Amino acid sequence: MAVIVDGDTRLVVQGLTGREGRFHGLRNRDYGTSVVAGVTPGKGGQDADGVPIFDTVAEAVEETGANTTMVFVPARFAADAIYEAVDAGIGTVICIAEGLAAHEMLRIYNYIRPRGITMLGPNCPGALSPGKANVGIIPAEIFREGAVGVVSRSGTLTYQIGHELTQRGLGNSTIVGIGGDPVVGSSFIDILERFEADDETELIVLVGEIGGDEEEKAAAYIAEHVTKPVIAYIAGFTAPPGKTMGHAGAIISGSSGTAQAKKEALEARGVQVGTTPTEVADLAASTAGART
Amino acid sequence: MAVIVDGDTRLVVQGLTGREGRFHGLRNRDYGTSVVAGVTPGKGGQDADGVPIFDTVAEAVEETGANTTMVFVPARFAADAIYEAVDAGIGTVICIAEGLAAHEMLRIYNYIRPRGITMLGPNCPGALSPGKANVGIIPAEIFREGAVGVVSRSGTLTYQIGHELTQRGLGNSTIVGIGGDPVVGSSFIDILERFEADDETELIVLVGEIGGDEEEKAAAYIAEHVTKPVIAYIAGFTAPPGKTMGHAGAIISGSSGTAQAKKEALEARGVQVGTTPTEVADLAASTAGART
Amino acid sequence: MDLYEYQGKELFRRFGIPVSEGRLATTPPEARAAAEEIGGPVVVKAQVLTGGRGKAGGVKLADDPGDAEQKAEGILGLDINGHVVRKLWIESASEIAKEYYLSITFDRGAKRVLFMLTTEGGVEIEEVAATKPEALARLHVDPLEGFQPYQARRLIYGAGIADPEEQKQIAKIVEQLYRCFVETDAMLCEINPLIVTPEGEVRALDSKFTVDDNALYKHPDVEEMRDPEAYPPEERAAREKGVTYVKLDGEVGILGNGAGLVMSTLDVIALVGGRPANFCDLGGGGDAQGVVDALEVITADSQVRSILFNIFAGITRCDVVAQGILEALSQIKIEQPIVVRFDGTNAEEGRQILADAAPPNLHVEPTMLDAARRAVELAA
Amino acid sequence: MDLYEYQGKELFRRFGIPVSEGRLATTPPEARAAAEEIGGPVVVKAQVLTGGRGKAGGVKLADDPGDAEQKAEGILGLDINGHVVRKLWIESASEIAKEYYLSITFDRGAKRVLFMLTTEGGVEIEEVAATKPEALARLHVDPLEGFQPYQARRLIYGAGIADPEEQKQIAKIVEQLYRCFVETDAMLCEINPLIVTPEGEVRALDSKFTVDDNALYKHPDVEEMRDPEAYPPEERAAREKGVTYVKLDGEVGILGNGAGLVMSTLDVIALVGGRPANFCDLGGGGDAQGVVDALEVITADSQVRSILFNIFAGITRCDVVAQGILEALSQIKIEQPIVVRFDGTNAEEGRQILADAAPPNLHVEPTMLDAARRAVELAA
Repeated sequence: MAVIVDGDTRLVVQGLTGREGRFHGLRNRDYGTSVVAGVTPGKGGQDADGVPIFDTVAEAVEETGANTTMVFVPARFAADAIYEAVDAGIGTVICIAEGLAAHEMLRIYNYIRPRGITMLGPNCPGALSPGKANVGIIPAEIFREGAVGVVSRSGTLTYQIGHELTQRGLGNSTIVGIGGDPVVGSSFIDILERFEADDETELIVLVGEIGGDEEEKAAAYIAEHVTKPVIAYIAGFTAPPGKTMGHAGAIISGSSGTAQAKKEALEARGVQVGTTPTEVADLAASTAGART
Repeated sequence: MAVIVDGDTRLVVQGLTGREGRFHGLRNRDYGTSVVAGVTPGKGGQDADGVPIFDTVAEAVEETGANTTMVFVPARFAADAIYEAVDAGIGTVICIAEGLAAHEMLRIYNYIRPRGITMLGPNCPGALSPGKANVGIIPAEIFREGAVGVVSRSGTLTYQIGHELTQRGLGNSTIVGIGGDPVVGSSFIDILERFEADDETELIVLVGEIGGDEEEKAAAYIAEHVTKPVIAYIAGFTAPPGKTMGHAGAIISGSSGTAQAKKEALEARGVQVGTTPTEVADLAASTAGART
Repeated sequence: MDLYEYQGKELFRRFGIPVSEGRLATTPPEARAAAEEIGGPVVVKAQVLTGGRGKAGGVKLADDPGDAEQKAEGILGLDINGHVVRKLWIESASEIAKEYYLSITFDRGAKRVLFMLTTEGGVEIEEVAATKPEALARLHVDPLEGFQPYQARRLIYGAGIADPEEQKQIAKIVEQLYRCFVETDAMLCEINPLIVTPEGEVRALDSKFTVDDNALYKHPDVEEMRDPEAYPPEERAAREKGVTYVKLDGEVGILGNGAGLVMSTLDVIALVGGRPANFCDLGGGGDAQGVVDALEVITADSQVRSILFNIFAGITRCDVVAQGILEALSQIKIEQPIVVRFDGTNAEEGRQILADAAPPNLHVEPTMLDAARRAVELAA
Repeated sequence: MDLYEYQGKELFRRFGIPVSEGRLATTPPEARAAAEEIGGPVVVKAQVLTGGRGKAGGVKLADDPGDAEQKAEGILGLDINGHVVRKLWIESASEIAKEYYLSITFDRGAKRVLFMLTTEGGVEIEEVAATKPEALARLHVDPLEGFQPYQARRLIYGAGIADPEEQKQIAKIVEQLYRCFVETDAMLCEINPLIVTPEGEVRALDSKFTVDDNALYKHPDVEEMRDPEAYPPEERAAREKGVTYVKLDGEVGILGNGAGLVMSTLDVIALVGGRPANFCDLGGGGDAQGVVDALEVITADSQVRSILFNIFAGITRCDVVAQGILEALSQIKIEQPIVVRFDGTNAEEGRQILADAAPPNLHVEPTMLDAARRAVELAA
């Protein structure tokens, strides 16, 4: 099965003719993802290394049966791009673009949620189901097929942990970056729910960071609904309070949202928390070993 | 069973302390409806003939378990009242108030629809399930229990037809007024779907009028999804084109939306159409007779 | 509420949609003065709340102020579909390279806002929809999403507009038209034609604009645009009294509660061989004064030979209507016979009130059909 | 971006939320002049982007202009939580009968807008939430619904505000605060205290206002309110170069791509016994110039003894980062040793570029942990 992206993914890339969009869109195709279309207004009729470009997502959907979009347009145009995709019938939106205005994203979230749309990002690295499909910027070459589902708020940190898993011989069902912006389309819980239901996933690694209370909520959800083992990592133990650490998400105000508080919440629900990416990979390896 | 309102209805009346709200709210209670609360900002703590008044719908829901609201406030305050009810967890909204700004109602429709809220009106007489509950302004004394479901865009015309049914010995499962404003919360199709699923309903009477294409859509839906016999009536054969006939809904522009076109659409799908309320009742009586 | 072309264009202008310079004129000398101020050739356009003014000779090109005065002379007073021309819009004449069509309407069926754009402008859109549907780009907008730039792109690419300069201007007009539509609570804003000049400038050459009556209280500036004289005098009188009244051509005056029931009553009158004189809805709350006002409006129509009250009360109460009838009879001289049919809330009380007062020439009937037959008989 | 009290109040004023009259002053004579213009007793308030100024002596009542000058003298230059007072807000003194609290924030968890209102104002809201939660009315608003009047009612009744005159004023303030919040793309608008004067007038006596950095491009008027001097000089320099940089207190300069990885690197440095000198994120697209800029910012901190590049490339490419490092070494004099760890997109190409150039004092390590250990060793 895998989650979010798989062999049934038919991808349209919004912004495929841009420098980054083209680089990563074509890399996704080279990996084996069905990249069926690109959309760039005014460039309809052209192609990007054989991938047809359309003026609108509606045309792309009609002509190619695209069901998933990767949004690679600048942040100021991303909200428009997302609405365009959703209104054209796209069911899965993966928004790589970062720095959308928070109010815009809040409206998008509340618009798409009751409509059953799946969204990752903004400010996410995408999703990779090794051997099936890669949508986004995750460097697929460092991952292999397997049974560990990874869900993360952070892009590069995910690669780090996935890389260490691979070094220990553990492969992945899907690696899901939910994104680091203050409002993102999917929460940890949304993805945990999918991993729990996914036949291929036997073990889940959750990569959190300071700020917000998503990790605390995930802890409560895991205790109630997740039967598969979960290993967690939290970044930001040394972050000073009140400072924004890059991600708009990663800010600690006062006492709530600290790495320590999140670690304790997870451990209280029986989730093992590693203190370094290396330790997380070790914990995952021993847990996986114990199960097989 | 019955539809929309029944023995499980726990009604809050928004505007119960107003003249009309009190008159009809208490009539509904006298009929046997569980009228559990009224809401009038600033009058919390008072009561209307024993029905407790609250400042907000949220309080009313919390204190009384209300699950249905009847909106009896002036049109300018109705949108606010509807949002208040829905956000307080009310699942069924019956808006008697008429003349809401169309754009406001369009936003409400699109807000409540994906949230699974049931709404009748604005500008509707409500719903009456004889012997169970009456919510709205339908004069219940002229109806009796039975197997005919009535759905109508018009209030008084519904009473007329229901009255004639009663005179022929036919009772009703539920009489549903969907409302005469340009945008209303439920369409004919929404109610037909419920009648089709309702054990008590054996025969359906659909009361339409000129303007829009709801009757045409209903005709197509009936052909596809409704197994129970449907008798229809359309008002407005003598209405001149281009004139608004009272209901904001009842306007004919050019050729579409005429009574004749609607009649033909229904008949083409095998629905019998009566030319007067009397004929509709006669058709219903003979159909009901043929079935029993 | 329908707006005149010049009023719609004034709203377009406020929202940044380009229109031509123009002046209002109600007399030929005013038309001349307007043409002088504007300079160059002008178009003299009849302002009427109906279509087909072009074919009816209501739009003329004038080369100079004198010509404008002459053309105005010819257009003022024209009867276009029953609307007498009392106002002219004198507008700088435009050179037209292309005629497009753009509109935004309230799609009741889809519960969405509907944009339509086509390069086949200048004709009735129904004709385009029927004969060249593929040329008509349509797009529904969810009002909770609001305007998003992609909507303009879908329309523009869908309509096959390829010129980048036109695309840019039209994209902006589409956005402003959305704002205009929402912020004025409009039910329809139509630009037909939306022209492209030989220089490539895009501009609204006409406007059709309908505003939601129920939202006018939010827009006093638009409410002020209402022209009472645009409506037949009976309807005007009715509106002033808050009565929903439409004049028809028959002899049986009809008064009921609820639009559906009144329409049905009209139909039944026709079926039993009569001709309704009007549509008149007392509405939901019908109080005694409402009944008096309505009777006043109905009896002002000299064609009326009998009056039918068809009341099936829900929120309305029959006793209140009965009192209204008695009050009207005491206040107004009503010569026509009145037929009354009461059912529903407080019907018996209502009938009792009438029976107690027993005014002459008033007939109570038990059913709608009986009442209709009686009213038709009495009108014969 | 955080706004000063006086800037937040200026925005409040624009949206019709009542505030007291005031003037900005940066010197004691300006404070005196401001007090003269305002008349009557004034409050001299330190303008700093941090809390606790009251306890720190940053807010003083002044009876007359002379007193205001004296009080200003005492407050200017104060260090409040590391923020030096350079600006004062001189405001007409208010009589206070009651102190309420009203705020609107962006609730990330609930994905809703959150209103909070309590009559227990004037203290930290966290304290009220902890000690008297029943006194704190909270209400979430769906942004697609937008403001509806009932929201104000639920807050007002929920907070137990019973006076009808207060209810009316606060209902209006709640509505305007929503508009202010949405239309300025704010993340937080807090009024604490929201006072009621002895005459019953409701007014915002303080403001805490945070605007979404990602939306500032829509609000040039708010963007202009940014006070570059409010930030430490290193962070200011970084911001000018578009580098995300936070100064910390250690010796190991850190530079990575992606906030999560950089935070994790900080943690690992601490775990292996070192102290991070900074947080510095190259971000997603990290080009060569970005690397040069970031190195310039990091090396400007004299505490830095070694530099760790921790790159796990996705959208970033290691070859580009390698070129940036070489370019920086050729442009800036960098004395500290540099440790580099590359993985991900074009990692081998990047390592090759560095191996080919082989600059002195540059160490490539295979893993994050190895690299962290090496950097800590080199800083010792």
